[in-house]
Amino acid sequence: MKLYEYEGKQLFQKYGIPVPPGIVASTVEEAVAAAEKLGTPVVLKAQVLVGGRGKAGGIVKADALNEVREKASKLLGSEIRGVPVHKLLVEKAVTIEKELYLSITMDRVSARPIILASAMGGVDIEEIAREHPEAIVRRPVDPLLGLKGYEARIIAYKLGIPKEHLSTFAKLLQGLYRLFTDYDAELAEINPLAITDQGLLALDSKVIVDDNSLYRHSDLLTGESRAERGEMTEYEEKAAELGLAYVELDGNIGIIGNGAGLTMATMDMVSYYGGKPADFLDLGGAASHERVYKATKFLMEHPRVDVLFINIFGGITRCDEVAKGIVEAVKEVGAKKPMVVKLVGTNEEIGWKILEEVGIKVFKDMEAAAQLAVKLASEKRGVSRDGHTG
Amino acid sequence: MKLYEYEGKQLFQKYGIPVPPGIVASTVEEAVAAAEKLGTPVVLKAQVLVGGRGKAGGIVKADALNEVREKASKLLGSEIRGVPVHKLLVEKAVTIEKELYLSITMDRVSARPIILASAMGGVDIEEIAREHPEAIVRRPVDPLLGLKGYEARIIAYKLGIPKEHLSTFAKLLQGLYRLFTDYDAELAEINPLAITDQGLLALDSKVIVDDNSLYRHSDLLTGESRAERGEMTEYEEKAAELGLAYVELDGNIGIIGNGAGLTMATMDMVSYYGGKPADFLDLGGAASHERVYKATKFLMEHPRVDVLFINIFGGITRCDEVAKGIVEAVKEVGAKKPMVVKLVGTNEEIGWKILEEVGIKVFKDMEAAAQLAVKLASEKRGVSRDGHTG
Amino acid sequence: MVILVDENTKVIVQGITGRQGSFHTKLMLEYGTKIVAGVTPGKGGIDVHGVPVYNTVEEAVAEHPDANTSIIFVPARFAADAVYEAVDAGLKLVVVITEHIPVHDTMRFVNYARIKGARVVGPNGPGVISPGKSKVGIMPGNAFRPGKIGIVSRSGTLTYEISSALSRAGYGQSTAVGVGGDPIVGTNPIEVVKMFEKDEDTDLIVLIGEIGGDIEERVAAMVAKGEITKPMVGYIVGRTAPPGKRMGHAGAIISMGTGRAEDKVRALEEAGVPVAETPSQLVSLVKKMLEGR
Amino acid sequence: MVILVDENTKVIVQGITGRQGSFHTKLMLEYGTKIVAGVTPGKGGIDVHGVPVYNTVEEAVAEHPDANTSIIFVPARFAADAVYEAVDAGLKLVVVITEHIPVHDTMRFVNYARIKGARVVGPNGPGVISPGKSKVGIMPGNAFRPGKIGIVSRSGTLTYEISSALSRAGYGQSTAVGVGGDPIVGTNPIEVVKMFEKDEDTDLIVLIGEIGGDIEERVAAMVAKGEITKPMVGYIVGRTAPPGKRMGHAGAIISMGTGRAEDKVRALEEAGVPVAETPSQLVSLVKKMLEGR
Repeated sequence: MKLYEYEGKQLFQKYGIPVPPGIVASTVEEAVAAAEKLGTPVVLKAQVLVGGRGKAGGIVKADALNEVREKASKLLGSEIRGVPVHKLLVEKAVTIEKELYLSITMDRVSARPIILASAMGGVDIEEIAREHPEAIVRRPVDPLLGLKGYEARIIAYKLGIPKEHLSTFAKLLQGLYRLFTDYDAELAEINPLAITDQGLLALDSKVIVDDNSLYRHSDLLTGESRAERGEMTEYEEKAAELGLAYVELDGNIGIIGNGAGLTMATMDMVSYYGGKPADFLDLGGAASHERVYKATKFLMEHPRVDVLFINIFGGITRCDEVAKGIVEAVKEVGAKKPMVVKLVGTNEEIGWKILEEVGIKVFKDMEAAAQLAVKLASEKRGVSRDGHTG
Repeated sequence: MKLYEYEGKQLFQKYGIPVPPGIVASTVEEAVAAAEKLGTPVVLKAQVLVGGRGKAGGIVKADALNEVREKASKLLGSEIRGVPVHKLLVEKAVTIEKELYLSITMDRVSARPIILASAMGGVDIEEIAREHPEAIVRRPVDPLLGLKGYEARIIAYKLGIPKEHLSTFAKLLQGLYRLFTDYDAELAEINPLAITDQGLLALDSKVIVDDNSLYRHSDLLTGESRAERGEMTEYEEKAAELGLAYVELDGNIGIIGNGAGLTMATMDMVSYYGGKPADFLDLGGAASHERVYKATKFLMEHPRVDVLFINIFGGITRCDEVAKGIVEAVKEVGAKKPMVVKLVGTNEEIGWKILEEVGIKVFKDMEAAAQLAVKLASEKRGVSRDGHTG
Repeated sequence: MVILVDENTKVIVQGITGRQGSFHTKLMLEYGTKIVAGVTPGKGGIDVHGVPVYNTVEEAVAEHPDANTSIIFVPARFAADAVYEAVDAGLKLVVVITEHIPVHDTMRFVNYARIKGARVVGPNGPGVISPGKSKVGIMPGNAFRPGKIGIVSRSGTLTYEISSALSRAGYGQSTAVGVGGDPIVGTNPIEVVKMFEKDEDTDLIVLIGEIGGDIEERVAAMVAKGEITKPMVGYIVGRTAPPGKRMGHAGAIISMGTGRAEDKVRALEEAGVPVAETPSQLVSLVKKMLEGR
Repeated sequence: MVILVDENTKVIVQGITGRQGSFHTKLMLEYGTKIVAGVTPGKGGIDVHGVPVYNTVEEAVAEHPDANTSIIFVPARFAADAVYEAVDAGLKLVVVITEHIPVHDTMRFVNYARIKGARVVGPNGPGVISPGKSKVGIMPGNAFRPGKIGIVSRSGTLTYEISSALSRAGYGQSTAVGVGGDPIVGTNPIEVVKMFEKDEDTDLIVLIGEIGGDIEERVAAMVAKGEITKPMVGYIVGRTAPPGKRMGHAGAIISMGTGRAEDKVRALEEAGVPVAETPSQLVSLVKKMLEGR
């Protein structure tokens, strides 16, 4: 789960990481009141969970209250990269002397948390990594021991933090590390971490919490849905409620696979043969017929899906269960959309029989099946276009 | 710092360790009100930091409110083993099916926390250890990892905890372990941990917090002094304020040494030659003349001290500094009490000269010095007795 | 020789009385895996498919001192504790099937196991199979057959699909390792590839990768440096996955500028490792490399 | 051979710019100890008594790769961090002088050092001296002289008193180790006694114990079992200490039925280790044991 900037900054404060004085506002009046309380100039920051918010006009400075009113009116209700702005963070403006980059994430190779830091902040870490890889300090941390004070100091020395900010920096980094572990973060990022006229300040926050750990972080659950937060599409949220691992894409071939790897392979193959996947939908292991039924129905009812391509390798999953689920869905929804099924493995012959009885053609080879799905989809688009023009 | 039972139980609740419903009362009226709120029968428990409170009459059951009034009146203001009772813990009485023992302390050999548990609770662990050593389960814990759930379960199985209490016990023990580490405890003990009609309950608490860690546990500091809590004598508290490591004893030979080992050796030697030490007072390392002055003056003014025996090995501590401090004290207080000084080591000759100038005899051999101190003390007692009888 | 598991592997199943644990115990026994004991707290004394169940791993190991491996089916919230229990009991290989384990838990138990000299495989993976010798996992045994191909994969089903295609084409497997779909796993493909390089029963390595992280790039770098000399064929899925989205596996995500399939494919190809675009291509590439030798 | 420190000991002083650190650096240098660097965060670049100072141990070790030992004088709140820094930088002996370190901190860093193969001596102790070779501690050098007596002690000053009495009587010391007065120490007397048993430069062991814990009883048990064969003389202080009271040292306390001096004396005597009642008796016992051989 991604946290909004203001949520991340609330955690920052809890862990002793200094942030500029700020107030969250949901209306123009609240924004003006906040600015009045903080004192102008202020910065208005759209609270949306998309990258490149600054470049898209989501962060603006306002020098006086009437400017706050005017700019807050513009921002609230507008869209930043397609995401509606419901909240602003109104922050007291500070004078920036220098911008640093600081984050903690997970290093897959060492299986440890890793601190990434750079004296070149304010831009994406990807950009620093690409253009000045030598400017990034990387230090893995022993997750059993945590970040020791001396390690934080070593990073401060490597970044060339001025003496007067050294101990603040070390404490701040230790706070960030504790936040990272206490909140099961996948990423805890401060960019920029700025040296300002008010001392060291975290000017932005980016915190992503491991979804698998949310059961132990009930304080983060605001009641707002993932769709409302802009983290999922409406269909993704619906699929999540059905317990399906689903990612919406912009093509028209609905994809169902069992296993994430096989499902991605299916998407890739459709694309390889010139088609466009409408989604990633992984049934997971040992899928029951109910699960297959739900998934099939879900995609058959999805407006963007023109053709369904179901690709199953029956290992622990039984092909007869899969076939039963497909048939249940088809019977309920009707076979409005063409369907291509590849089904091999455990109990494959029973499965084939079940499907053939309702007239669904079954493949044993996923490549042949992919080719057919692509062909059907392009025909369907043709028909559909004809329909519109006719 | 030792915590009162009710303080320990407050921590228990914070860590999910179930305790009987209870209310602290400082007056008889409060005790009656508490009993009314809890519902009788209740148990009244004197909040004093001494062992054997139960046997000394500090824990009584009251079946009705008039009995609460009567017994609370008796307890409040009385003394339990010499310690005045200022507070009672009024607890709802429970029916005990079985009493267990559970504690976490530090194991000096493995340098790890160690869990001690026994199915024979309700008596001192010393007694169990002496009479049924085989009935104690001991399990050291890796302090870097903490107590894992499976370890708590293993202990539960070894104690023969009934199935219905297994998971409560494991959670309770993990809570106790977290309390032990979070609060830097030297000891966290539940005795008895009882299986009752209300489930598993911690019926008593004994928590000792490492004094060296108190700077990070400001929530434990109540403003009550250590003397008021009955943890120190008045003189011990005074010495602590002066920064002296001092323990009051019941003899009449005042002892000052530098280094805990040497000071204990001095006490032992005095006793070996038939004398009785009035205290343990360790100047610590590299003692300055101010420190020596303070310590000397403190003991010269102590009513129970008849003779002063100062035993110094000057290593890093300089003998001239020690001599200077002694002379300052003697000059201020006057040489009312005989003084025996053993002083060897760095700058010893300067030290001897300083002391001899004011007429203080100096020894190089601690045994000869100890013998003299004992002799002087017995004479003094003689004089003092004469004085009384004369 | 094969890697990780073989005929000397003696398994304890943690969470043996659960639905999954019990079902796969049966399948592993049928495959011929030597399962010596099961563990479920509070269920000690019963047996599951003839396997005796204990309350604790400590007890199971005391009764079955030849046990050397654990496979874990316990729910995510209790899985970390189960790993500690296995490692502390002295088991040297711990295969974690459980998915949805918080990744910070995984980081800690993986590092703990390392200190104690134990190896974790998984979590969120199908386990390990050395066909004909031992299966410590949930893969369908009939998709594999003994041979000389070492497979390391971040995916489950895709691996079965590919190994069964390889098997049909006459290319059996020495060992197939599903490292698991989480971002942090106990044994990553780099380590598995190194094991295959040393394994005399492995002639060719199949690396099945996916988006997320840069482990495949690092394998490519090892090949480029000559640290891996055995022939290798790659297959990377997720070419069509959008950045910032998790594709089923928690670890399958393009983020912070790393993890793109195209970068992995390029790195491997530049190191001389041919990369297939489809499973059937992969089989052809294996054929070509082995016959070309 | 001696134990723990000798002429190859190359020391880094952590907290070198503090009052104590600076003072004892001077005394150690005067004694002949090889001090290669000092560390105080933020003070890198200066020197103390000719010893170069660095901001971090990592840096100091990079510049002085022969460093193998650290002595720590930093305040209690920062001492644990200093130990981690020394251990992580690869130093294999860490002598902690600092007192008042929270004992949970000590438990953690002692266990961490063990995992990393480093040894901690202390905290709250005088350190280690191998007379004539190296002094890594705060003991007065002139109380010691080279010889064949190994001293292990929980006390500082009492050790100086006894070693100077032994020295005067002609009995020099191989090594004297002050293990520290805290309940938990990095190296306990059991371990030191074992080292002396193996050390060819040590002929006789003097064990100076005090109330608290049961380490002395465990040493006695080792002697009784024949695991320690060298002659040993004991001295236990605190016979007159009341139970439940800390006698200066955090570790010197009789509690929960253990730690009484009388139990320690009895255990040693039953194991055949004579126990002195005064320092002069101790010297006589040493004399008797060595001449009796």
